[in-house]
Parts: sequence; C-alpha cells; structure tokens
Amino acid sequence: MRRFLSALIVLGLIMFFISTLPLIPEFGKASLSKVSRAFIDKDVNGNGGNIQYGVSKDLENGAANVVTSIVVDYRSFDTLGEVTVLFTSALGVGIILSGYKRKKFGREPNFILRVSVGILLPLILLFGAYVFIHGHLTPGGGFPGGTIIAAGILLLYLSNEEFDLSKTVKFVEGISGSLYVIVGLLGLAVSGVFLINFLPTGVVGNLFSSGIVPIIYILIGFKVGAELSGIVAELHREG
Amino acid sequence: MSALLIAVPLLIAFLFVPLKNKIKYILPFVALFSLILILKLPIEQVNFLGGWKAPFGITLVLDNSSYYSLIVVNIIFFLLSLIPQIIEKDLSLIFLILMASINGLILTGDLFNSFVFLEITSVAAYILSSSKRNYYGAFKYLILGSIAGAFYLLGTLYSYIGTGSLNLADISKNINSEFLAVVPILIFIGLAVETKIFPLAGWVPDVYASGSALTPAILATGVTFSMMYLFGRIFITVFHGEFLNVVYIFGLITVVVAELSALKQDNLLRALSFSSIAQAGLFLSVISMNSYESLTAGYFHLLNDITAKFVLFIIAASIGKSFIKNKTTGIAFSIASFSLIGFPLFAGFRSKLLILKTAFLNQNYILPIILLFATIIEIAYVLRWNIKLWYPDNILPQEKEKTQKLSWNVNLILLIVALVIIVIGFYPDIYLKIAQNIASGLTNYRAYVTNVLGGM
Amino acid sequence: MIPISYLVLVFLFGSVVSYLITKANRIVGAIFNFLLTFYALFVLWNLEIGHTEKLFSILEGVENTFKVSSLGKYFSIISLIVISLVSFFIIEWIRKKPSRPAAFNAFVLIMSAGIIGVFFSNDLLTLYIFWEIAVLGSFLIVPMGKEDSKKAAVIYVVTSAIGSYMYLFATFSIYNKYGILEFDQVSRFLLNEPSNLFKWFIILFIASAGIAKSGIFPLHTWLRITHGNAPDAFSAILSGQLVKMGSYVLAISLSVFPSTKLLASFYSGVPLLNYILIWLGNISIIIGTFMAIRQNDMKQLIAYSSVANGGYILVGLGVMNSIGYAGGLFHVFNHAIAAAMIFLSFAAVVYRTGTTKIDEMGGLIWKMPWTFVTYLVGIISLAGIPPTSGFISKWMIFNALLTKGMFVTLTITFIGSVGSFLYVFRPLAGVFLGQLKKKHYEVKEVSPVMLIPMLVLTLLTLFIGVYPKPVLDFIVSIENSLGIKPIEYSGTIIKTSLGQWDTLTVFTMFAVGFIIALVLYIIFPRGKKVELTDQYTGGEYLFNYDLYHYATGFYRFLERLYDKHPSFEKLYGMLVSFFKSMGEIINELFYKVSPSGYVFWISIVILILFWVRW
Amino acid sequence: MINVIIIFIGILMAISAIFAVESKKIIDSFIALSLMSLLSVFLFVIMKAPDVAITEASVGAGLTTAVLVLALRKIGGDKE
Amino acid sequence: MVYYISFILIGIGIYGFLTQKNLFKHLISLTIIDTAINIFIISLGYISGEEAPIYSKYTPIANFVDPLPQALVLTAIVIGVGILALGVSLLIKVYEKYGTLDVEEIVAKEGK
Repeated sequence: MRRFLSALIVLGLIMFFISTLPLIPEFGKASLSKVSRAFIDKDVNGNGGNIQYGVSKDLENGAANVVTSIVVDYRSFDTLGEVTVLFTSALGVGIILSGYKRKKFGREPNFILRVSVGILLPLILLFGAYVFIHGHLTPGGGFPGGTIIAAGILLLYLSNEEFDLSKTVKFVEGISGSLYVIVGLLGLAVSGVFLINFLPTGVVGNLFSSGIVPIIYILIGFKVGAELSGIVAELHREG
Repeated sequence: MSALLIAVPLLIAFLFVPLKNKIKYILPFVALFSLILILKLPIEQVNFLGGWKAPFGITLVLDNSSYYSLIVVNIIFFLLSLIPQIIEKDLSLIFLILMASINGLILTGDLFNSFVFLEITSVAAYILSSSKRNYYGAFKYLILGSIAGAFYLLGTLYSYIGTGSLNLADISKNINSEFLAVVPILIFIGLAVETKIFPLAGWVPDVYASGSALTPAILATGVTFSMMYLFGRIFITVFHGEFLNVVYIFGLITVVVAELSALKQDNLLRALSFSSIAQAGLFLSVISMNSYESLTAGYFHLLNDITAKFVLFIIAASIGKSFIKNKTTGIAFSIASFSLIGFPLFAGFRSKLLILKTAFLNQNYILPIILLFATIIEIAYVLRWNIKLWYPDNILPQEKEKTQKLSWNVNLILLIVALVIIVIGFYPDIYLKIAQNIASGLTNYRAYVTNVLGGM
Repeated sequence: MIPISYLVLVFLFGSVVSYLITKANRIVGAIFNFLLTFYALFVLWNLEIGHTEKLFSILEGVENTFKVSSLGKYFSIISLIVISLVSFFIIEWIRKKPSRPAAFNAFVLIMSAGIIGVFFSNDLLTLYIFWEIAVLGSFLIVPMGKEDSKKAAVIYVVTSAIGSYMYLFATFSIYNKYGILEFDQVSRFLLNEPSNLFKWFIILFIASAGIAKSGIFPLHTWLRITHGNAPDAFSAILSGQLVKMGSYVLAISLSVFPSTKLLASFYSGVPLLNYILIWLGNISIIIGTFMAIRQNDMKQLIAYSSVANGGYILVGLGVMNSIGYAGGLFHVFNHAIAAAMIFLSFAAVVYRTGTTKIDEMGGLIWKMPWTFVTYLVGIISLAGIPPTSGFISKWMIFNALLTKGMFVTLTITFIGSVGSFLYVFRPLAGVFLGQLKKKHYEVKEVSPVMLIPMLVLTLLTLFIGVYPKPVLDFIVSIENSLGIKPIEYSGTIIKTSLGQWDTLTVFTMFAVGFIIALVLYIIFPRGKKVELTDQYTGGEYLFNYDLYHYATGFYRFLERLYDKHPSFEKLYGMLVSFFKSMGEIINELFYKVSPSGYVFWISIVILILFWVRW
Repeated sequence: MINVIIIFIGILMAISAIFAVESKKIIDSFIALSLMSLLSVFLFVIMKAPDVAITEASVGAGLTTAVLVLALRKIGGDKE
Repeated sequence: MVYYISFILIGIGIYGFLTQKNLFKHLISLTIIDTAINIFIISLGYISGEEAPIYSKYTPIANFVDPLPQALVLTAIVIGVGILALGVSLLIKVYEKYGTLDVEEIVAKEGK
C-alpha cells in the first residue's frame, strides 16, 4: 500500500516536471544565452571574439577551457563559496565524529594491496597534480585533481594500519584556502575589485596563461585534496 | 569593498583552522570589524566581482534593503560573539563561516550564487544543530535542506533557461509569465524549508530544541532574518510579487498549525521554536500583501520577533527549572515574552498594531483574525511558561543548589536587548526606519534593475 | 491641578520605588503603596470634568488623549476607594502572606496605573493600551496565591485576551473606516452609518471586552478559579475593582455609543442588541446564583456571586432608561464596596485560620466579631436588604424592568436576589456561626490595621444606604453628559414613575427593628453551647469530623435539583483539550516525522502547487 | 544512433537506481549507486561535458562510494 | 530524451525516500536526486552537433555547447559530496546513539 501510494505521488511529480517541458528547449536544440556567448567569446568587456587556439593573446581571460574560465574567473566567487561548503562539511565531519586516534580494523591488509599502493601512490598523486595544473587547458581541474589526491590518501589508509594524517593536512587546508582569499584580496588591493584577474593572461592554450586562473585552480586542488583527505581521515578515526 | 564582509570572516576561518581553540576570542573583533565596515560603506554601491559587469559576472548589491539587513544581521552576530560561553569550542569556526555566508546571502545579486550561499548556510546550520548529540534531528534537517536545495537549484536553472541569465536584476527584467508559473514553485520549495513554512518546517522543533543555546540563537535570529530578506528579494523584487497569493495561504496555515502544536509542548525550547515557526508564517503572510506598507509592517514585526527570540532562546537553553537564582535573567525573559505576545509598552505591540492597520488597509480581514487567534494561543503557552519559571512548583533544595548563576556578560547583553525591546515599545522609529528602508529597497525593483544593470 | 498622565507616570515609576522599598522592608513598602493610592484618590476627586490631555500618537491621524468624563471619574473614584482601602489592609496582611511581597506591591501599582488610564482614555486605542497594562499588572499577581493560581492566571489572561482582541478588531475596523478613534467622534460617525450590520458588529465586539472582564455568561468561568485562587487581599481588588473595568467598557459600548439611538427599538424602546445583552446578563445571574449555592470554598462562592452581580449591572445598563441605567451604575458602586468588604473579611479569616473551606471553620463570631460585622453588612448589601446601599440599586433595577415590562428578566432578577440570600448565608453560618472548632480556639481578631479599612467600607455602605445623594449626584451628571434623562431625587427620596423610596425612613424602621431584636436577644436566656461532636454522636465512634459538620452539604437538598447541570467550565476544558489534541495530531503528522515524511510533504506541496497553477 | 545509446544508458541507470533504492543489503545499493554514477559519466561525455564527467567520475563514482563504504564499515558492517 | 531520464531518476529518488526506512537508503536517494538534477542541468545546455567548450588544436572554432550549466554542475557536484560526507558522519553518530538506522526503531527509542 505504502509503495503504491508512493508510486502514485512519484508519478504526479514526474507529471509536474513533464508539464514544464514546453518551457525548455528540446533536447539538443538549446541555444546559447547571451551570457554563455560572451563567456565563450571572452567578450564580456567588449574586446574579445574570434578566438584562435595558440594565437590569440592578452584576452580578458586566457583559459582555453571555457568551463574553467567560468568556474575560476567569471564566476570565481561561486567557487570560493563551493570550496567553503566543502571546507565546512569537512570541518563538520571532524566536529561530529570527533575521533582522535586511528581506528584499527584488526586485520592485516593483504600483501598485494600494500605493494601495489607503494607503486601506484606516486603515480596517483602525480596524476592528480597534473589534472589540476592543466585545469585551464584540458578537462579536469582542481576538483577532480583534489579528489584523485584524496583517493591516494584513501589507498594509504587502506594499505597501512598505522598510517594517520598529521596536522599538516589542516595547515594545507587552511593555507590554501587563505591564499585563495588573499589572491582575491590582492585584486582588491591592486585594482579595487575582489577576485579580479590582475596578472597578464598570455596566449590561449599555453600552460602559463590566463593570469590567476591556474594559480587558483592549483590552490583549489590542494584545498579540495586536503579537505577530502580530511574527511577520509576522520572516517578512519575513533574516539 | 562589500566583498570584504564575506572575505574577511572566511579568511580568518581558513587561517585559524589549525588553531581552533583560540578563535573564540577573535570573534568579537571580526564581528565588530564587519559592523564598522558596513557603517562606512556607501549605500547604492554595486560591486562587480572580478570586474565582470552585471549580467555576466557575479555582483554584490548594496542597496537600501541589503544595507540595513546587513546591519541587523551583523549586530546579532556581534552580540552573540560577546557571549563566548554558549559557543562550544569547535563551533567558532562555523560561526565565522555562517557570518560570511549570511553576509553573502544578503549581498549577492546572483541567483546561483545565492544557492551556493544558501548551501553554506545550511551546511553550517546542520553542524550547529548536531550539537548536544542531536544527531537524528540534524540528519533530518540535512535531508530536508538538501532536497530543498535541489529544488532551489532546479528553479535557478529554469530561470536561467527562461532569461538567459543568472543575475537577479536581469531575471527581474526579462522573466516572462510562462516561467513565472514554474520557477516560483521550485524556488518556493527551496526557500520554504529555511523560512519554516508549514509542511516543510518539521526540522525546526528538533533542531531548535536540541538544548544548545547557540543553535536557536543564531538560526532563529540571524539566519531567519537573512532568509526572510532573500525571500523578499526573490519573490518581490525578482518575481514582482507574482506568487505571493499562494505564500499568503501557506503563511496563514503555518501560523495556525504551529500555534496549535505549541500548545501542548512540555519543553520550553520546543514551544518557543513553534512560536518561531508561527511568527515566520505570520511574517510571510503579511509581506504577501505586497505593498510598501505591508513590507514595512512585516519586517518591523520580524525585527521585533528576532529581538525577542534572541533573549528567549538563550535564556530558555541556559536556565534550569526556574529563575530562582537568576532574577535579572528572568526579567529579561519576561520582557521578551511580553513583547512576543504584544503587550502594550513592549516592542511587539507596535508591530502588531502596524500589521493590523496594514491588513485592514488592504481590505484583508482574515489575517487580523488569524493573528489575534494565534496571539491568544501564544499568550496561553508563553505566559504559562513565564509563571512556571517564576513560581516554580516544588524545587528541591539540592536542585536549587545545582542551578548555576549565569555569568555577568550574558546577563548584561540579555538585559541590554530587553531594554531595546522596551525602548522600541516607546520609540519604534529605529526599527521602523530599518524596516522602511528594507521595504523601499525591495519594492522598488525598477531602481534595483537600473542600479545593477546600468541605465538600460 | 495635577495632570492624569503625570499621575500614571508616578504610578509606573512608583512601582519600581515600591519594589525597592518593599525589598528593604515590607511594611514600609505597603505604607508607600497606600499613600500613593490615597494621594491618587485625592487627585482624582479634584479633577474637573472635561479636562483634556494629549499623550502620544501611535496611529496616523489619531491623537491619543486623556479626557475626564463624568463616567470615567465615577468609576475611577470607586476603584481608587477600593484599591486604597485594600492597600491599607495589605500593610498588615503583607507581613505573612504573599510569597513575593516586593513584586506584589510593584504590580499593584502598575495595575493601578493601567486602571487610571483606562477610565480617562478618550479613544479606543488608549483604552486598549491601559487595559492591557492593567491586565498585565494584575495577571502577574494572581499566581502568588494558592496552588491552582498558576493555572488560574493563564485562564484569566486568555479570557481577557479573547475579549480585548475582539475589541481591538473592532477598533481597527473603526479606524479603517473612519480614520478616527475618539469616543465622541466614533459615536457621531456611527449615527450616520447606514449599515446596521457594522453597528452591531462594532458594539458587540467592543462590549465583548467588557463581557470577558466582568464575567458575563459565555466568558464567566475564569472568575471562579481566578478569584478563588488569587492572593486573598488581591481577590478584593479583583472582584471589587478589575471586574468593574468590564462594566465600564459595557457602559461605553451601550451608552457612549448611544445604542438606543443607533439601532431600532425591538421591545419597549430597547434595541435587540441590548436585549441580547440583557439576556446574557440574565443567564449570568442564574448561573452565578445557582453555582454560588454549590460552592464549599468561600472565595469561589463569592466569585460566582460576582458573576451574578455583573449580570445585574449589565441588565441595568442594558435597559438604558434613566432609572435602569442609574441602577446599573449604582450597582457598580455597591458591588465594588460589598465585594471588597466580603473578600477582605475572608482575607482576615484566612489570615488567622489558614483555610478557605467553609466546612473547616465555624463559630468564628466569638473570636473575630468585627470581621463578622463587616461580613454581615457586606452580605446584606450584596443580597440587597434595605438599610444598606445594595438595596437601592436593586430596587432601581427592578423598577426599570417593571416600567419596561420585562417580566421574565424581572423574575430572574428576583430569583437571583432570593438565591443570593441562600448563598451568602452559607459562609455566614459555616464560618462565623455554629460551633468553634478545637483548632481555632487560639484564633484572635485581626489587628486594627486590618480592621480599619473593613469598618470604613462598612460605614460607607451604611452611609450611602441612608444618604445616597453623593453617588446619585454623580449618576445624574453622567446621565446628563450622555443625554439620558436623569433620575429624580431629592434628599434621601428617590422618585420613579412607579413610586418613590425614602432611604432615611427605611433606615429608621430597620434600626428600630434591630434595636428591638437586640433587646429581646439580651433579655431572653441563651441556648447552651456544646461541643461540635456532642450533638451528633450517640455512642458511635467518630472517624471523620467533616462529615458531621453541619456546613458539609449545606444546601444538599437544593443542589440535588440540579446536580447534572451543564457545565461551561467543562465545555471550555473540552475546547482546550480539543485544541491540544489537534496540536498533538499536527505535531505527529508534520513535525515529528521521519525524513520520509518530510519528502512526502514536499511532494504533496509541489503537487498542490502544480494543481493550483495548471 | 546517439539516441539509442542514450536510451540504453538511461534504462540501465533507472534499473541501477531502483536496485540502489530497493536492494536488501546496503552494500549492494552502494555498488548500484556507483554504477549509476558511472553511467551518468557516459551521459556527460555524450553531452559534451568532459569537465563534469571527470569530476563526476572521481567524486561521484569514486569518493562518494568510498565514503559510504567507510561509513558502513565504521558502524560495523551490513546488517540488512 | 535525457530530460525524461533525469525526471524518472528524480522520481526514483523520491520513491526511495518515501518507501525506505533505512537512513542509508535516504542518503542514497538524495545522491540519486542530485545526480539526476545534474544530468538535467547538463542536458539543458546540450546542443547537438557542437563540441565540448574547450579551445584546442582540434576545435579551433567556437562551436561549443553551453558552458555555463557545466560550470554550475561542477559546483553542484562538489556541494553534493560535501553534504553527503556530513550526512554520513551524522549517520554514524545516529547509529552510535540509537544502535540502529531504522527510522521506526529510532522513533521508538526516542520516545522512551
């Protein structure tokens, strides 16, 4: 009975959503909004348009990855907020679980895991770093990069009963977050606008391009990595 | 410059992660800094973050309404930061983050950005509400809040599809009636949880009544106020009051239902949290009349309510079974509760009169009836609690020994706030001015649009 | 002349001073209170009619003012007489009684400030504000009484709030429609109002505040529990004064807004609205009388009698002809004085014996003769037996009813009068007459400080009973100011269309009768005094003295006739528990549910909104 | 062609979502959830959103599952 | 097309909430809803035949799908995982406090 009623309600909800379909464009036939158009053409301040990979330079934003340019530059404030959400929830996990020593599962991790982690871990960390360093050029960026690093930490936890993150992770977390804000404040100091891209943007497609975008993405990578590792670490503690 | 209001608390929070225990003593300075900064800021300033102009980047809008809301919220935070006793040791970081996010919530001129700040606020609120081992209540709040957040996100996206922009001013200018039929529903669901509208306010009693003083003291005052501000901003400035007739009905139902449930509570905090729900419903139905006067009355009432609730919740959470050893605290409690039920001489009376006047002016006779009916019920339980605490039945001597005296700074701040209640009762112009400014900022959406988008 | 607003402020600040003084020394605080209230009485006595003061302005276009009207002055003087005399009584009483004497004294002053404000308000809003202040002050005192008093205080405030919020609703309707709130202007606008419904609504809703406050029928239940459980001396103020605030609002709603001119006549010159109110008064008389007969607690007994007397006042005011209106106003005075006397004498008894149950006492006449005299005169006045002032007002009301031809009401008021003999006799017999209980052998008469106010009240009621001119002067000026034909009287003779009444003659006759009876009592030998237990036990062992006390089931033979009466207290109790269980259901459905429940409600809300929009 | 793939993935996602919701053992639902997350990665790739796809793959499919499993282990395994 | 998929997934998530009594299942339903909404948002910006919004050697001309929803989803995913982590930690504590994760048993224990 309960299931039937639930199904009925769910059906009604789906009907509600379907009834909104006439409002939105058909699948695959969306059109770019003026905002997106401007973001793609890097034309917000009116001197972009007609961008060529590897040639155009000194645009208002130099990231080849448009999504990155939005995430870290045009809507960087959102990202600051997002990092804060993650920071807060990592903090919250710590507060709620409030464990202080490493939980032991009382079972020696098996040999293959231990050895392969030893081999894989540098690769994983390297890959994570690559992902967030090239965030402005290729898909990826600080979030997946940080997550990959956290995955490496998770492997360490799984393979080693004694391993526990030290307080350093807290420092990394705090420092990288502070640096993000400080970069924004530097913009405020330099040009009077919070989070402004005050460095030269360079040529689209180069590694050293688009001003503060890679810097911030690296910071985000560290921060996300530290926070997610923190969550993983808290889940391995007891107290 | 207004970005500093968000950046500075965040920076401090990030910097002090490794030194969590010291941060308690920095809180007053941060709050004071924000307060002074706001007072120094010029009104009618639009801050284009990252230098990207209005419909493209994120803007922070400091107009009449957000300016005065910021003042209110930051004063609350400042007062709370002066009572370090109620801030449990790890929660001071959360306090800072909450401060940043609420400032952001009020300042932001971008719908998606408001979603992000909403999420920060709710995450911080989940953590706050889990104090005193109230895990199940916090979990329920988390589920409800996240689902509401999901709907808010959907609403944001629909309005993006409808207007091609996420900027509130741009949406306000371009949104058409087809989308006005869908977007408000989704946003309403998203905000209803935080604004405590009737069927979605189930988390409130569990969370407010966890026994911690800080949780309700922040959530029922600062957070509620900013949510109500956001509600007004979105539904009145952006949607031009399109959806408000539905909100009106929901608000009235909320009032009746919450007051009825409050009647049988045997826990003071629970009763007060139901009263908080009811007042929120009342506020929403008052502003749903969507005129300058009704908004003034509504925000004036909200200010009175949060002032009273500030005192009530802190005392209710920290006092034992009676006022036997805390007479001054008891006086503050009684003053706040008299204001809550609108006795003359106290602040609540003025807002009640204003609401009645506005309602009658709008040919609205149901709202006054509901208001008066709700107040009668509220009188019953609020005064019952007053009597119970002042004239405790049979207090054993050892219990009397056990009750602690509240420390002087708590008492002082509570008494100051109680004094404010009395002063407002005689001279309401201070609060009225805030309410009028908020109301004028919210209703004048043309000015808002030109302010943000430039003279288009 | 001292402004009234100044007086009110003095009272409000005086409350703080009184609190501090009483903290240091209770008796000095009480003396301070007495001096302040007595001073207020003096100030009020000297007020000129028509004196106006501006206060403040809360709503646009409405200047809140005080204005001295004859009606307000009359009521305020009665109130202050009661309050100041009770304050005098409290000087001694406070040594033993209230748990928080400092707060008690402070709240009495706050309440008095509210009361003074109520009687001199010139507009509806000012009246409301001071009304609530008076309620606030009095509500805070009630829970200092007996065990049930905490519940009583809540019931008191809630009932009061029901009335005053209906009043507020009407006030705002008027404000919204006319933009003014002054009494004179409102009545002028009402006279030009075409809609009958609106007039009905205004008068009824404004009167409802008075109905709630003076314990008229649908809202009468709070009187028993509140008067019965409040601190003993404060019951005197509650019954003698606060209830009269309700009568004042009733008088305003019926006469200041001239109901007879506003609405068409329904029955011999009385509009239907007034007629309904008269019937409410009738029901109150019946309920008050019959329920008073049943009470074993002497304070609750007199509380019910207050219901009945409130009914008398309402009947008198509702008739709205010169003699009826005058009778109603006169009865306000009489009941205020009589109730104060009775409650003070009870307070004295409780002060000495520590109980309010009638069947736990007896024979106190030998120990507390002066208290007995006060009580005796009080009940004579309350029952309306001639030499006291109580008779005059009842006589006037009967007269008015007779001239209007309202015979049913007349019958009911007669029944009420007869009933009042019955119920006032119960405490008389149970408490003061009969055999003295063993545990009360050591009881002494109360000290002169307590006796003086009681005897002053006694003398006052006897004096007005013989020479009612001071009160009648007031009433005539009130009736003149309200455009009602004033009553005729000369010296001690009151004239009506049905005849006249000479109080002096009657007093002389009664005095002669009393002296004869006294002489006979002294000459003839007295009955033998026996122990309480002696007369009933015939060899069996006594387990329970109470069962053998003659005051147990005093009126059992009468009560048996209406044992299964419909109880409004139970009805309201059911209503409250209905609300509570509604709240419980809501709580279970919406606020205590699991995450599933929350999602369910979110879905439901979306579906409802979806359904509404499409 | 692409529509067919999308429908196929969609059906698979729905099935795994239902399995995640209805399965008796918690650990099974985690696996189903992870599967659903992975399938959504394919959808993101099809819809030309590589950034989102990478993030979803690492966060949604990887870390979420890890966190859930760790939590389950912390409360002492699966007890239906 | 994808619209329907995401709607159905939202529906399944809601269904999970309504029918399941285990708190873990609630978190899973929440995640399902989040994922569904993300898919929906991305599909709103999809333009068939156009490329991923990244300038590269292979896509020199700006024929891109809408990048803004992708940026938003990126944010939403991370927020989602943050909330999930918080929820999981609350859940662990709920289990420690009540010894069960079944809603009805928790209510029964809270009533005591």
